Amino acid sequence: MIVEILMVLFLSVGALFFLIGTIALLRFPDVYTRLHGATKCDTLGLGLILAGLMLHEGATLSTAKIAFIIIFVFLTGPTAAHALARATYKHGVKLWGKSVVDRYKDLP
Amino acid sequence: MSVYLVIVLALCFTALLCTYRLISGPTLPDRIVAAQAITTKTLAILTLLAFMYEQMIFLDISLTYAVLAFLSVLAVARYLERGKVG
Amino acid sequence: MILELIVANFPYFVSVVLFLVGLYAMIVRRNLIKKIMGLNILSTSVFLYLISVAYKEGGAPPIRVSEVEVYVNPLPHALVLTGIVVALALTSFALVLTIKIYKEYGTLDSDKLMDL
Amino acid sequence: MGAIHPAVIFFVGAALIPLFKGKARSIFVVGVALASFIYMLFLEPQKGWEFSFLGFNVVLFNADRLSLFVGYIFVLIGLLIILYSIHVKENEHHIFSFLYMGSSLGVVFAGDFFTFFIFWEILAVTAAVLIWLKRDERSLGAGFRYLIMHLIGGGILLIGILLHFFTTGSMEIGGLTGVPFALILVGIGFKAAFIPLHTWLPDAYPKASLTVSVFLSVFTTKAAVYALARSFPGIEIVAYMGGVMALYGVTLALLQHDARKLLSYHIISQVGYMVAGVGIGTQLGIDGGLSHVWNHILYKSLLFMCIGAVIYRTGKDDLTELGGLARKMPVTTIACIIAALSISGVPLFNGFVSKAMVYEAADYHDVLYWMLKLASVGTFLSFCKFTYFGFLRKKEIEAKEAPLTMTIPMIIVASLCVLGGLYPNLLGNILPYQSELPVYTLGKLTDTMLLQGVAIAIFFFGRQLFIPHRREILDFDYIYIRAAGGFMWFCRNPVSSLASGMDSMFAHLARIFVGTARHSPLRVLEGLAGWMDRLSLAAEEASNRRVQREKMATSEQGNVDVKSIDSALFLVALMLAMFLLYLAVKHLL
Amino acid sequence: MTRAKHLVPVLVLLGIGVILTMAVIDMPAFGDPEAPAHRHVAPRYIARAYEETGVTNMVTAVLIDYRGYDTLGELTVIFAAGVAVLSLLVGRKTR
Amino acid sequence: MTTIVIKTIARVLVPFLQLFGFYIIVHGPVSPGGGFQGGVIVGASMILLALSYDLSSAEDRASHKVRIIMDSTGALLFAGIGLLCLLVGGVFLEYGIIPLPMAPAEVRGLMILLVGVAIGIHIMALAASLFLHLAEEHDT
Amino acid sequence: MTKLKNASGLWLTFILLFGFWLVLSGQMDIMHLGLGLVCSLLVALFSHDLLIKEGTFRSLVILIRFIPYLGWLAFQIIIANINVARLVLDPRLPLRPGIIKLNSRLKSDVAQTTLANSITLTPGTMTVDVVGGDFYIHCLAIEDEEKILDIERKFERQVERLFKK
Amino acid sequence: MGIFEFILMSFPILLAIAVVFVRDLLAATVVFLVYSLIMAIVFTQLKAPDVALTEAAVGAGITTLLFIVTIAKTTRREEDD
Amino acid sequence: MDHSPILVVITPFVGAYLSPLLGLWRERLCYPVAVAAALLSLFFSFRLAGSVLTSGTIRYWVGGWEPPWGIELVVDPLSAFMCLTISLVSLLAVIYSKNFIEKELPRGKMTSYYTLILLLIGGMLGVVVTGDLFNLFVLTEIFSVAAYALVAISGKRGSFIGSYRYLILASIGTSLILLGTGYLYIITGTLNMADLAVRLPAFYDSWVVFGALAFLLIGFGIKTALFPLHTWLPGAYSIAPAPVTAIFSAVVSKVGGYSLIRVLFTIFGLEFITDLVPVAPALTWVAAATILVASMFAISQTSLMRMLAYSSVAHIGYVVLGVALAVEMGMTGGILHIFNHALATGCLFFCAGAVIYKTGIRHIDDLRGLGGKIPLTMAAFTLAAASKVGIPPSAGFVSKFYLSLGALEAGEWIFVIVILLASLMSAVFYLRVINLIFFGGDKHEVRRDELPLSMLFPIIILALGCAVFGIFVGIPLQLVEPAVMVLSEL
Repeated sequence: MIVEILMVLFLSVGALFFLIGTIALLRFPDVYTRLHGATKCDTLGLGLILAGLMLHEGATLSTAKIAFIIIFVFLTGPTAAHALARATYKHGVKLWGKSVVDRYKDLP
Repeated sequence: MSVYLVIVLALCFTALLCTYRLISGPTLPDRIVAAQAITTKTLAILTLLAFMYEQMIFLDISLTYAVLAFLSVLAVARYLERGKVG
Repeated sequence: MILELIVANFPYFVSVVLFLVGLYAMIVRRNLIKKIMGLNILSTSVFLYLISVAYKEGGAPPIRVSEVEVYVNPLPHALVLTGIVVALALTSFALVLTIKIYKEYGTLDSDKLMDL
Repeated sequence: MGAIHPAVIFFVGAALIPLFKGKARSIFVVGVALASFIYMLFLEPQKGWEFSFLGFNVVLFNADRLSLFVGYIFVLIGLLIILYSIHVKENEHHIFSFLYMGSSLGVVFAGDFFTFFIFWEILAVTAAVLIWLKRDERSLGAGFRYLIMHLIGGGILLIGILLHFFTTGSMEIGGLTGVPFALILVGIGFKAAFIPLHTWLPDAYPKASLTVSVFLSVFTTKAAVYALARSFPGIEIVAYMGGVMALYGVTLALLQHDARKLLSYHIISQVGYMVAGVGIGTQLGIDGGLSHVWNHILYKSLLFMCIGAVIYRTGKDDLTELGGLARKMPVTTIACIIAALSISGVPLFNGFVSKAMVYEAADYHDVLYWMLKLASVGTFLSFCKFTYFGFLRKKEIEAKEAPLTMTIPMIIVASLCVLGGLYPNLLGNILPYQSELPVYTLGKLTDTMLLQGVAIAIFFFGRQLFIPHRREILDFDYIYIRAAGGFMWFCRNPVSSLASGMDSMFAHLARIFVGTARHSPLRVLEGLAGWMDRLSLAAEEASNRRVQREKMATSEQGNVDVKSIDSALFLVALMLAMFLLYLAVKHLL
Repeated sequence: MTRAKHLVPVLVLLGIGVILTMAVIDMPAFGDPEAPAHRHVAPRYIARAYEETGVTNMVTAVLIDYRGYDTLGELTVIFAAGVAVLSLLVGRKTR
Repeated sequence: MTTIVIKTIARVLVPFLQLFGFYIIVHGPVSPGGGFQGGVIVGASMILLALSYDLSSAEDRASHKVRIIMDSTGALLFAGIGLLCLLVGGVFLEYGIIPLPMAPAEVRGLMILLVGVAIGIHIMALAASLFLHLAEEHDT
Repeated sequence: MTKLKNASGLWLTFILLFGFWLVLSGQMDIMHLGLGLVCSLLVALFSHDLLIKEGTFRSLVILIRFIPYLGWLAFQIIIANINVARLVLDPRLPLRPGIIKLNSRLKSDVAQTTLANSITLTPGTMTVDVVGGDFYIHCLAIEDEEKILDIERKFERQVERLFKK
Repeated sequence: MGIFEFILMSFPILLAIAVVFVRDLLAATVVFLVYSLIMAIVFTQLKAPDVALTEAAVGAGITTLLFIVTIAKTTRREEDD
Repeated sequence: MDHSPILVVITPFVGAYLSPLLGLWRERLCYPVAVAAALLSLFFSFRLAGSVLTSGTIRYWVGGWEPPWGIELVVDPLSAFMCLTISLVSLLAVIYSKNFIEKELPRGKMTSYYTLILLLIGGMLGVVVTGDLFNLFVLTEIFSVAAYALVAISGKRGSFIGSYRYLILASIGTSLILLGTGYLYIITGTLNMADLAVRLPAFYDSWVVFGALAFLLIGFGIKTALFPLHTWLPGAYSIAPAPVTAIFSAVVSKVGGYSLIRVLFTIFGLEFITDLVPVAPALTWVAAATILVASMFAISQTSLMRMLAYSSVAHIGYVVLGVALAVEMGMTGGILHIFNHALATGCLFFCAGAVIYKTGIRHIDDLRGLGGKIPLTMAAFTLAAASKVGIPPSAGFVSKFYLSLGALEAGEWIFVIVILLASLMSAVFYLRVINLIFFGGDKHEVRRDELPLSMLFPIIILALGCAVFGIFVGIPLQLVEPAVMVLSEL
């Protein structure tokens, strides 16, 4: 029973993080900030949801599979964000006007 | 109505919200970010579906997603950076 | 009444709409790559249709598990798999052609290609 | 299987010709013709070579008296003309003349409409090829028109035959009624040079090479006359058509200055006699018509041989330029005079005999009779003109006698003409209906002499009238050439523009699609999607586009004629919609 | 005038859509287990695929065994596409 | 140029991706997937390599020649199994007839697996080929 | 197929992959296990040089050290995410984004990657580029550049611990 | 047909229309990628895991990549004006 | 058990799979392999024809599964007839390719060329022998992909756009076919054609059937290049290498026509398409329009290849017209015309290719005087052209004769006029060419010498075929007549 409640909790929090990520995606002013919101909140949300499911499933192979999904996502998600951010910058999309500092600009 | 369904619906809703960003842009990276976000949500939905339908085999699909969605982001990034993929 | 029917057969209608959208893209959009995308949408609509045909209320995926009795129809799935591969083949080749056309004419606009 | 079809000899011969060279070929060619001639002499009336095809009998070989009668003259004259044309170096000429003769024999011996039609078409094609063998622009055009006319005729004939087959269920020749009757009549009429359909004849014959025109003068029209005799004996309208042809041909012949064109019109005129004879349809009429075929073939080929010899030696065939040949080419001249006398129906020459038969047959048809008589006068007149201006009048011209291979056949034919006039019964024996030949009666003789006297008088008193002038005579050609040109123009221009026009129309429609899309609710979405693209793309694409434009400017403006893909796709959708609609309507009704 | 002209082409697609809608309405209902598609050929695959082919995934059974020829065809299609791409691209590769 | 991060992640990912592809191929008979999907995934691993490093590193691992050989081999293997059935007296693709010491159904299962592998070999080479050839630089 | 560079790397790869296979497959009959062995071996042969670049034993050690690190990281992520959530939901949207530079002592590929991804995973910071040892990090809310750098250095220390000899 | 299926199935329509109307080809490709993903979910939801797997592997993997490569080699702008 | 039905398809495929391997090793080896594969499938076609004639329709269950469950190959006389036509023309085209391809294609494309051509052949043969609707789709797709690639393979200016247009249109077509197949599947639950024919009558008034019919018809109509859907054809056919074009116009579009026949007659049945829903009459009008319009377009062309391409569009019209008349004579004519036209048009395209090979000429006006230079080729050209025009006693005449009879039998006499008019028009444009070739003077500095034997041989064979089968009509009719029987009984 406690596992169930925990699972529901995990799922709900995960969904909540998804929602936050989405809001971030919609609200934030430029690509870089949106990347923050979208990729990482979502990654966490996914992690939480999958963790909840793992809890529910218990120690079976499916759990391990889900663990692998999480690992993959945690490997690829940030990398994708990183690649995208870099490419966007190199592509010439400027930072948001109200950005405070840009040390990357100095790089030849 | 199971918990899964509620969560899935919530995720659907968020995915729909993401679609706005996907379609309206404004820049290409924005869209890709949105796509990335939708992919993640899709992944969650798929995994939830696997539990909802009690078909653990669906997890394979999620796994495929988890790996393959990465590719196109890389490709687009490469294109944005270098003007070509190869 | 119609609405009810539409609701009951929603996937079919989705496939019809997608079909029209795909066709529309192919006819109206002058960019050759867009046409290929339209073609892909068109074929996906067909796949969706076939998969909907296969669906059975309360059916399980067609992978045999001991206690389940009702499975959805596996045949259309097999057809769609083949169809997807075929669509991939067509798409890849069409894209190569597009590259070649672009190299030859410097444009992908079907109208401009007509004027050349 | 029965006896070998005589056409086969020619076909096989044609196939073997390329194997021979030089002298050997000449010998071979003549040998084949001779063989066929001899073979034909021993041919018995029979039926053979029957095949079952498509539910009817195909009778390739049907020899009865009628067909044998025509067959004899065909092989005979074939032999002589081949001898005459032996000097031609080109293999093609011999091959196609063999095919031509073979197919004419095929027509003659055809036992059913199907076979008849097939050989009929081969006849047209080979004739056209023969015309083309001259290899100059004029003959190309003429042959082309010739072939088109004949193919149209063949097509009409085919429809007729098919309808006939469909209504009666048999392919046998004869027994025609109704629509098929009319169609077949018109179809044959094309070859028989019925009046508004005759233009190919004077168009093509003068433009062919000299030997070819001799060939052509013999087979095509006569085959048609034979066909008329076989399928339409005794149709009044045909008889009158014959009269009209006789008159019309002779009238236009009189006006010509080109020797071969004159002769060509005379073919029409003479064929008119035959058609009249056949159209009258009595046994005498048919016999008259067919014996006129015989005689006409002899003298008309002789005439063409003569003028061919003249062309061979002088290179000229225009009456304005000829003359004074009597001394230079005596044999030719004499042969020509004999032929002219024959064709004019002077007694003691063979033309007189058959004409007399036709007159006799036409006696009961007053108008026709007088038409033919009148034509006869015209004939005489025009041949006075022909011989006088062509050969007899004084004029200095470089020439010498024709070579032996030409003169010998000429002499033979000329003597045959005389022979036919002197001993009409020689021919009478093989006539299909074996009519009596009441030829040399006093009434007829005086009648003829009188008319011819009148004609001579007219000629010598009004000689100035007949001096040949270079001028184009307007015939039906004009209309046809215009029509053909118009059709070609139509295919080249409006159809092409239709093609591109259709294309641009659909492209336009497709663009309208886009237009509609812009005014529809979808636009909101589009706007949503598109309004920022420009920002991000502008800088990058600006340079890209410039490069592109330069590329396009340098690339040659090739004639790739790319058709719009959009329009094609739109057509697909349109067809789909139309078809669905069609089904829907059919279902709902 | 222009508006009417705009209408015509749109009608084409809409016409297709309407008639297809009719067709869809005529179809057996979505998810109906009694539809002919579920009652004629497929039951055998579902019921006997395992005994006959020793494979639990019926789709694979259908794909590779029952309709293996199709799959060979499919393979050939993609093979053809591969060769086609090669034929266009390999010939002029810069070395 | 890609960063060290991308390269490292790709490096780590590639073997797992390949194995996952093989898993999909081999488990075609018992779970979703099969030769085609697995092949695509294995091919995708090469694409990943090409995207994160460069084309030539992928080309080094799976050269044009190797890909063509795999391509043909896969197809030939499938057709060969079909023809083998024909040789041993069955009809084309009648796997059950192949004389192995097993029940016909099991033979069929084995052959289905084998055919799946054949398809997989074919597709993995092809998927990589399609991408690599398309992405290559060409002269016009 | 590349040459066999380090055989032990091959075996480690093989074992890892086979473990992965076991998890994926779940079929424990002979055939599937055998196939798994074959496939793992194939893949290991084909691409062991990709997975394991350093010494085999070291790799194993690092692998084991990763587990506690992951736990710590997860905790960090959650904390950071909550921070970001506050930021997102704040109606005023108090963003002060910017790219800062972190000079790191980490040298090896894997270490740098781990750090970069860890930074990226913690919301509010995202590695934009790694040049040599310099990490360029995009931050959402830079109140004080040094403060953020301090946090990142904490990460760096953790990662350094992972990869120490 | 639950509400979930409804939403899920309307999704592709929206995305397909977006694919048609987005002017930037690369963006259209990205939308198309998402379209494929959603399609895969729809397939899953219709109990066709094989097809979903294929659609995921092909639509999200290969096809999109090929599109991107092509666009990289040609032009990103849909020349429409 | 006779395995010819599957072997006839598999042999070219195996050849195709082998070719790249051999190509890696020795590029020259591809040619003999291709010839061998084509020869083998011709051999199997003959065996098929033989056994169909002796023992009736052959049914082959692939994989040993009985029909509604497995895929069934059905070889009836029509299939055998098509098989023979296809493999004959293809074999000749492959033989012809040797010298032509060496000269015309850039190096390194030979392997691909032979592979693709084998796939094309195998795909077509597969379409012809299959008895399963979905299998039909797959195999159609195989040969289509090969065909698109072969259009583009020369890399000449315009080849890519031609191929692209072909691809886009044809793949809409195939999508429609697949959709139509799905429509049929949902109401009947089967994909087997014979089974469909049995189960379909219960749904004759359903909209689903209409939709399926429309989709299949338009889909195959595009493949067949019926009039408004033909726009892809000239661009594609005129640009491809000549042997490929020969295969294309000789058989590829006929295979589309064959599929149309199968769908209309075998699946929907004679009664449905003529009485219940009069599709066939509608199709006759479409075909008549195809004939006329394409002939007119052909007249207006200046490029020889394009002219021939349009002319082959017209002739596809004849085939469809004949079959859609749905009377015995007409169907005989239509099906016979498949063969006769394949011979003639194959020969014509070979000759056009020979001209290109020899002189590089593509324009009609430049052809002047070639008759003296390559007389045998040009004589063959003439013979084939005569067959296409329908001058008796060529093969083309016989089929047109049958068609006319069929039109009369169906009481549609307007079509007789259409046929004759179109023949006349084709006479116009072929005669123009022949005229120029033989009698148009001499313009070229080429030496008089014939083609290499590998090119001359197919040309001569086909030209002789045009002549021989005009006279010995009975030979093809042996298969055509039972084919018509089978079709009209169903």
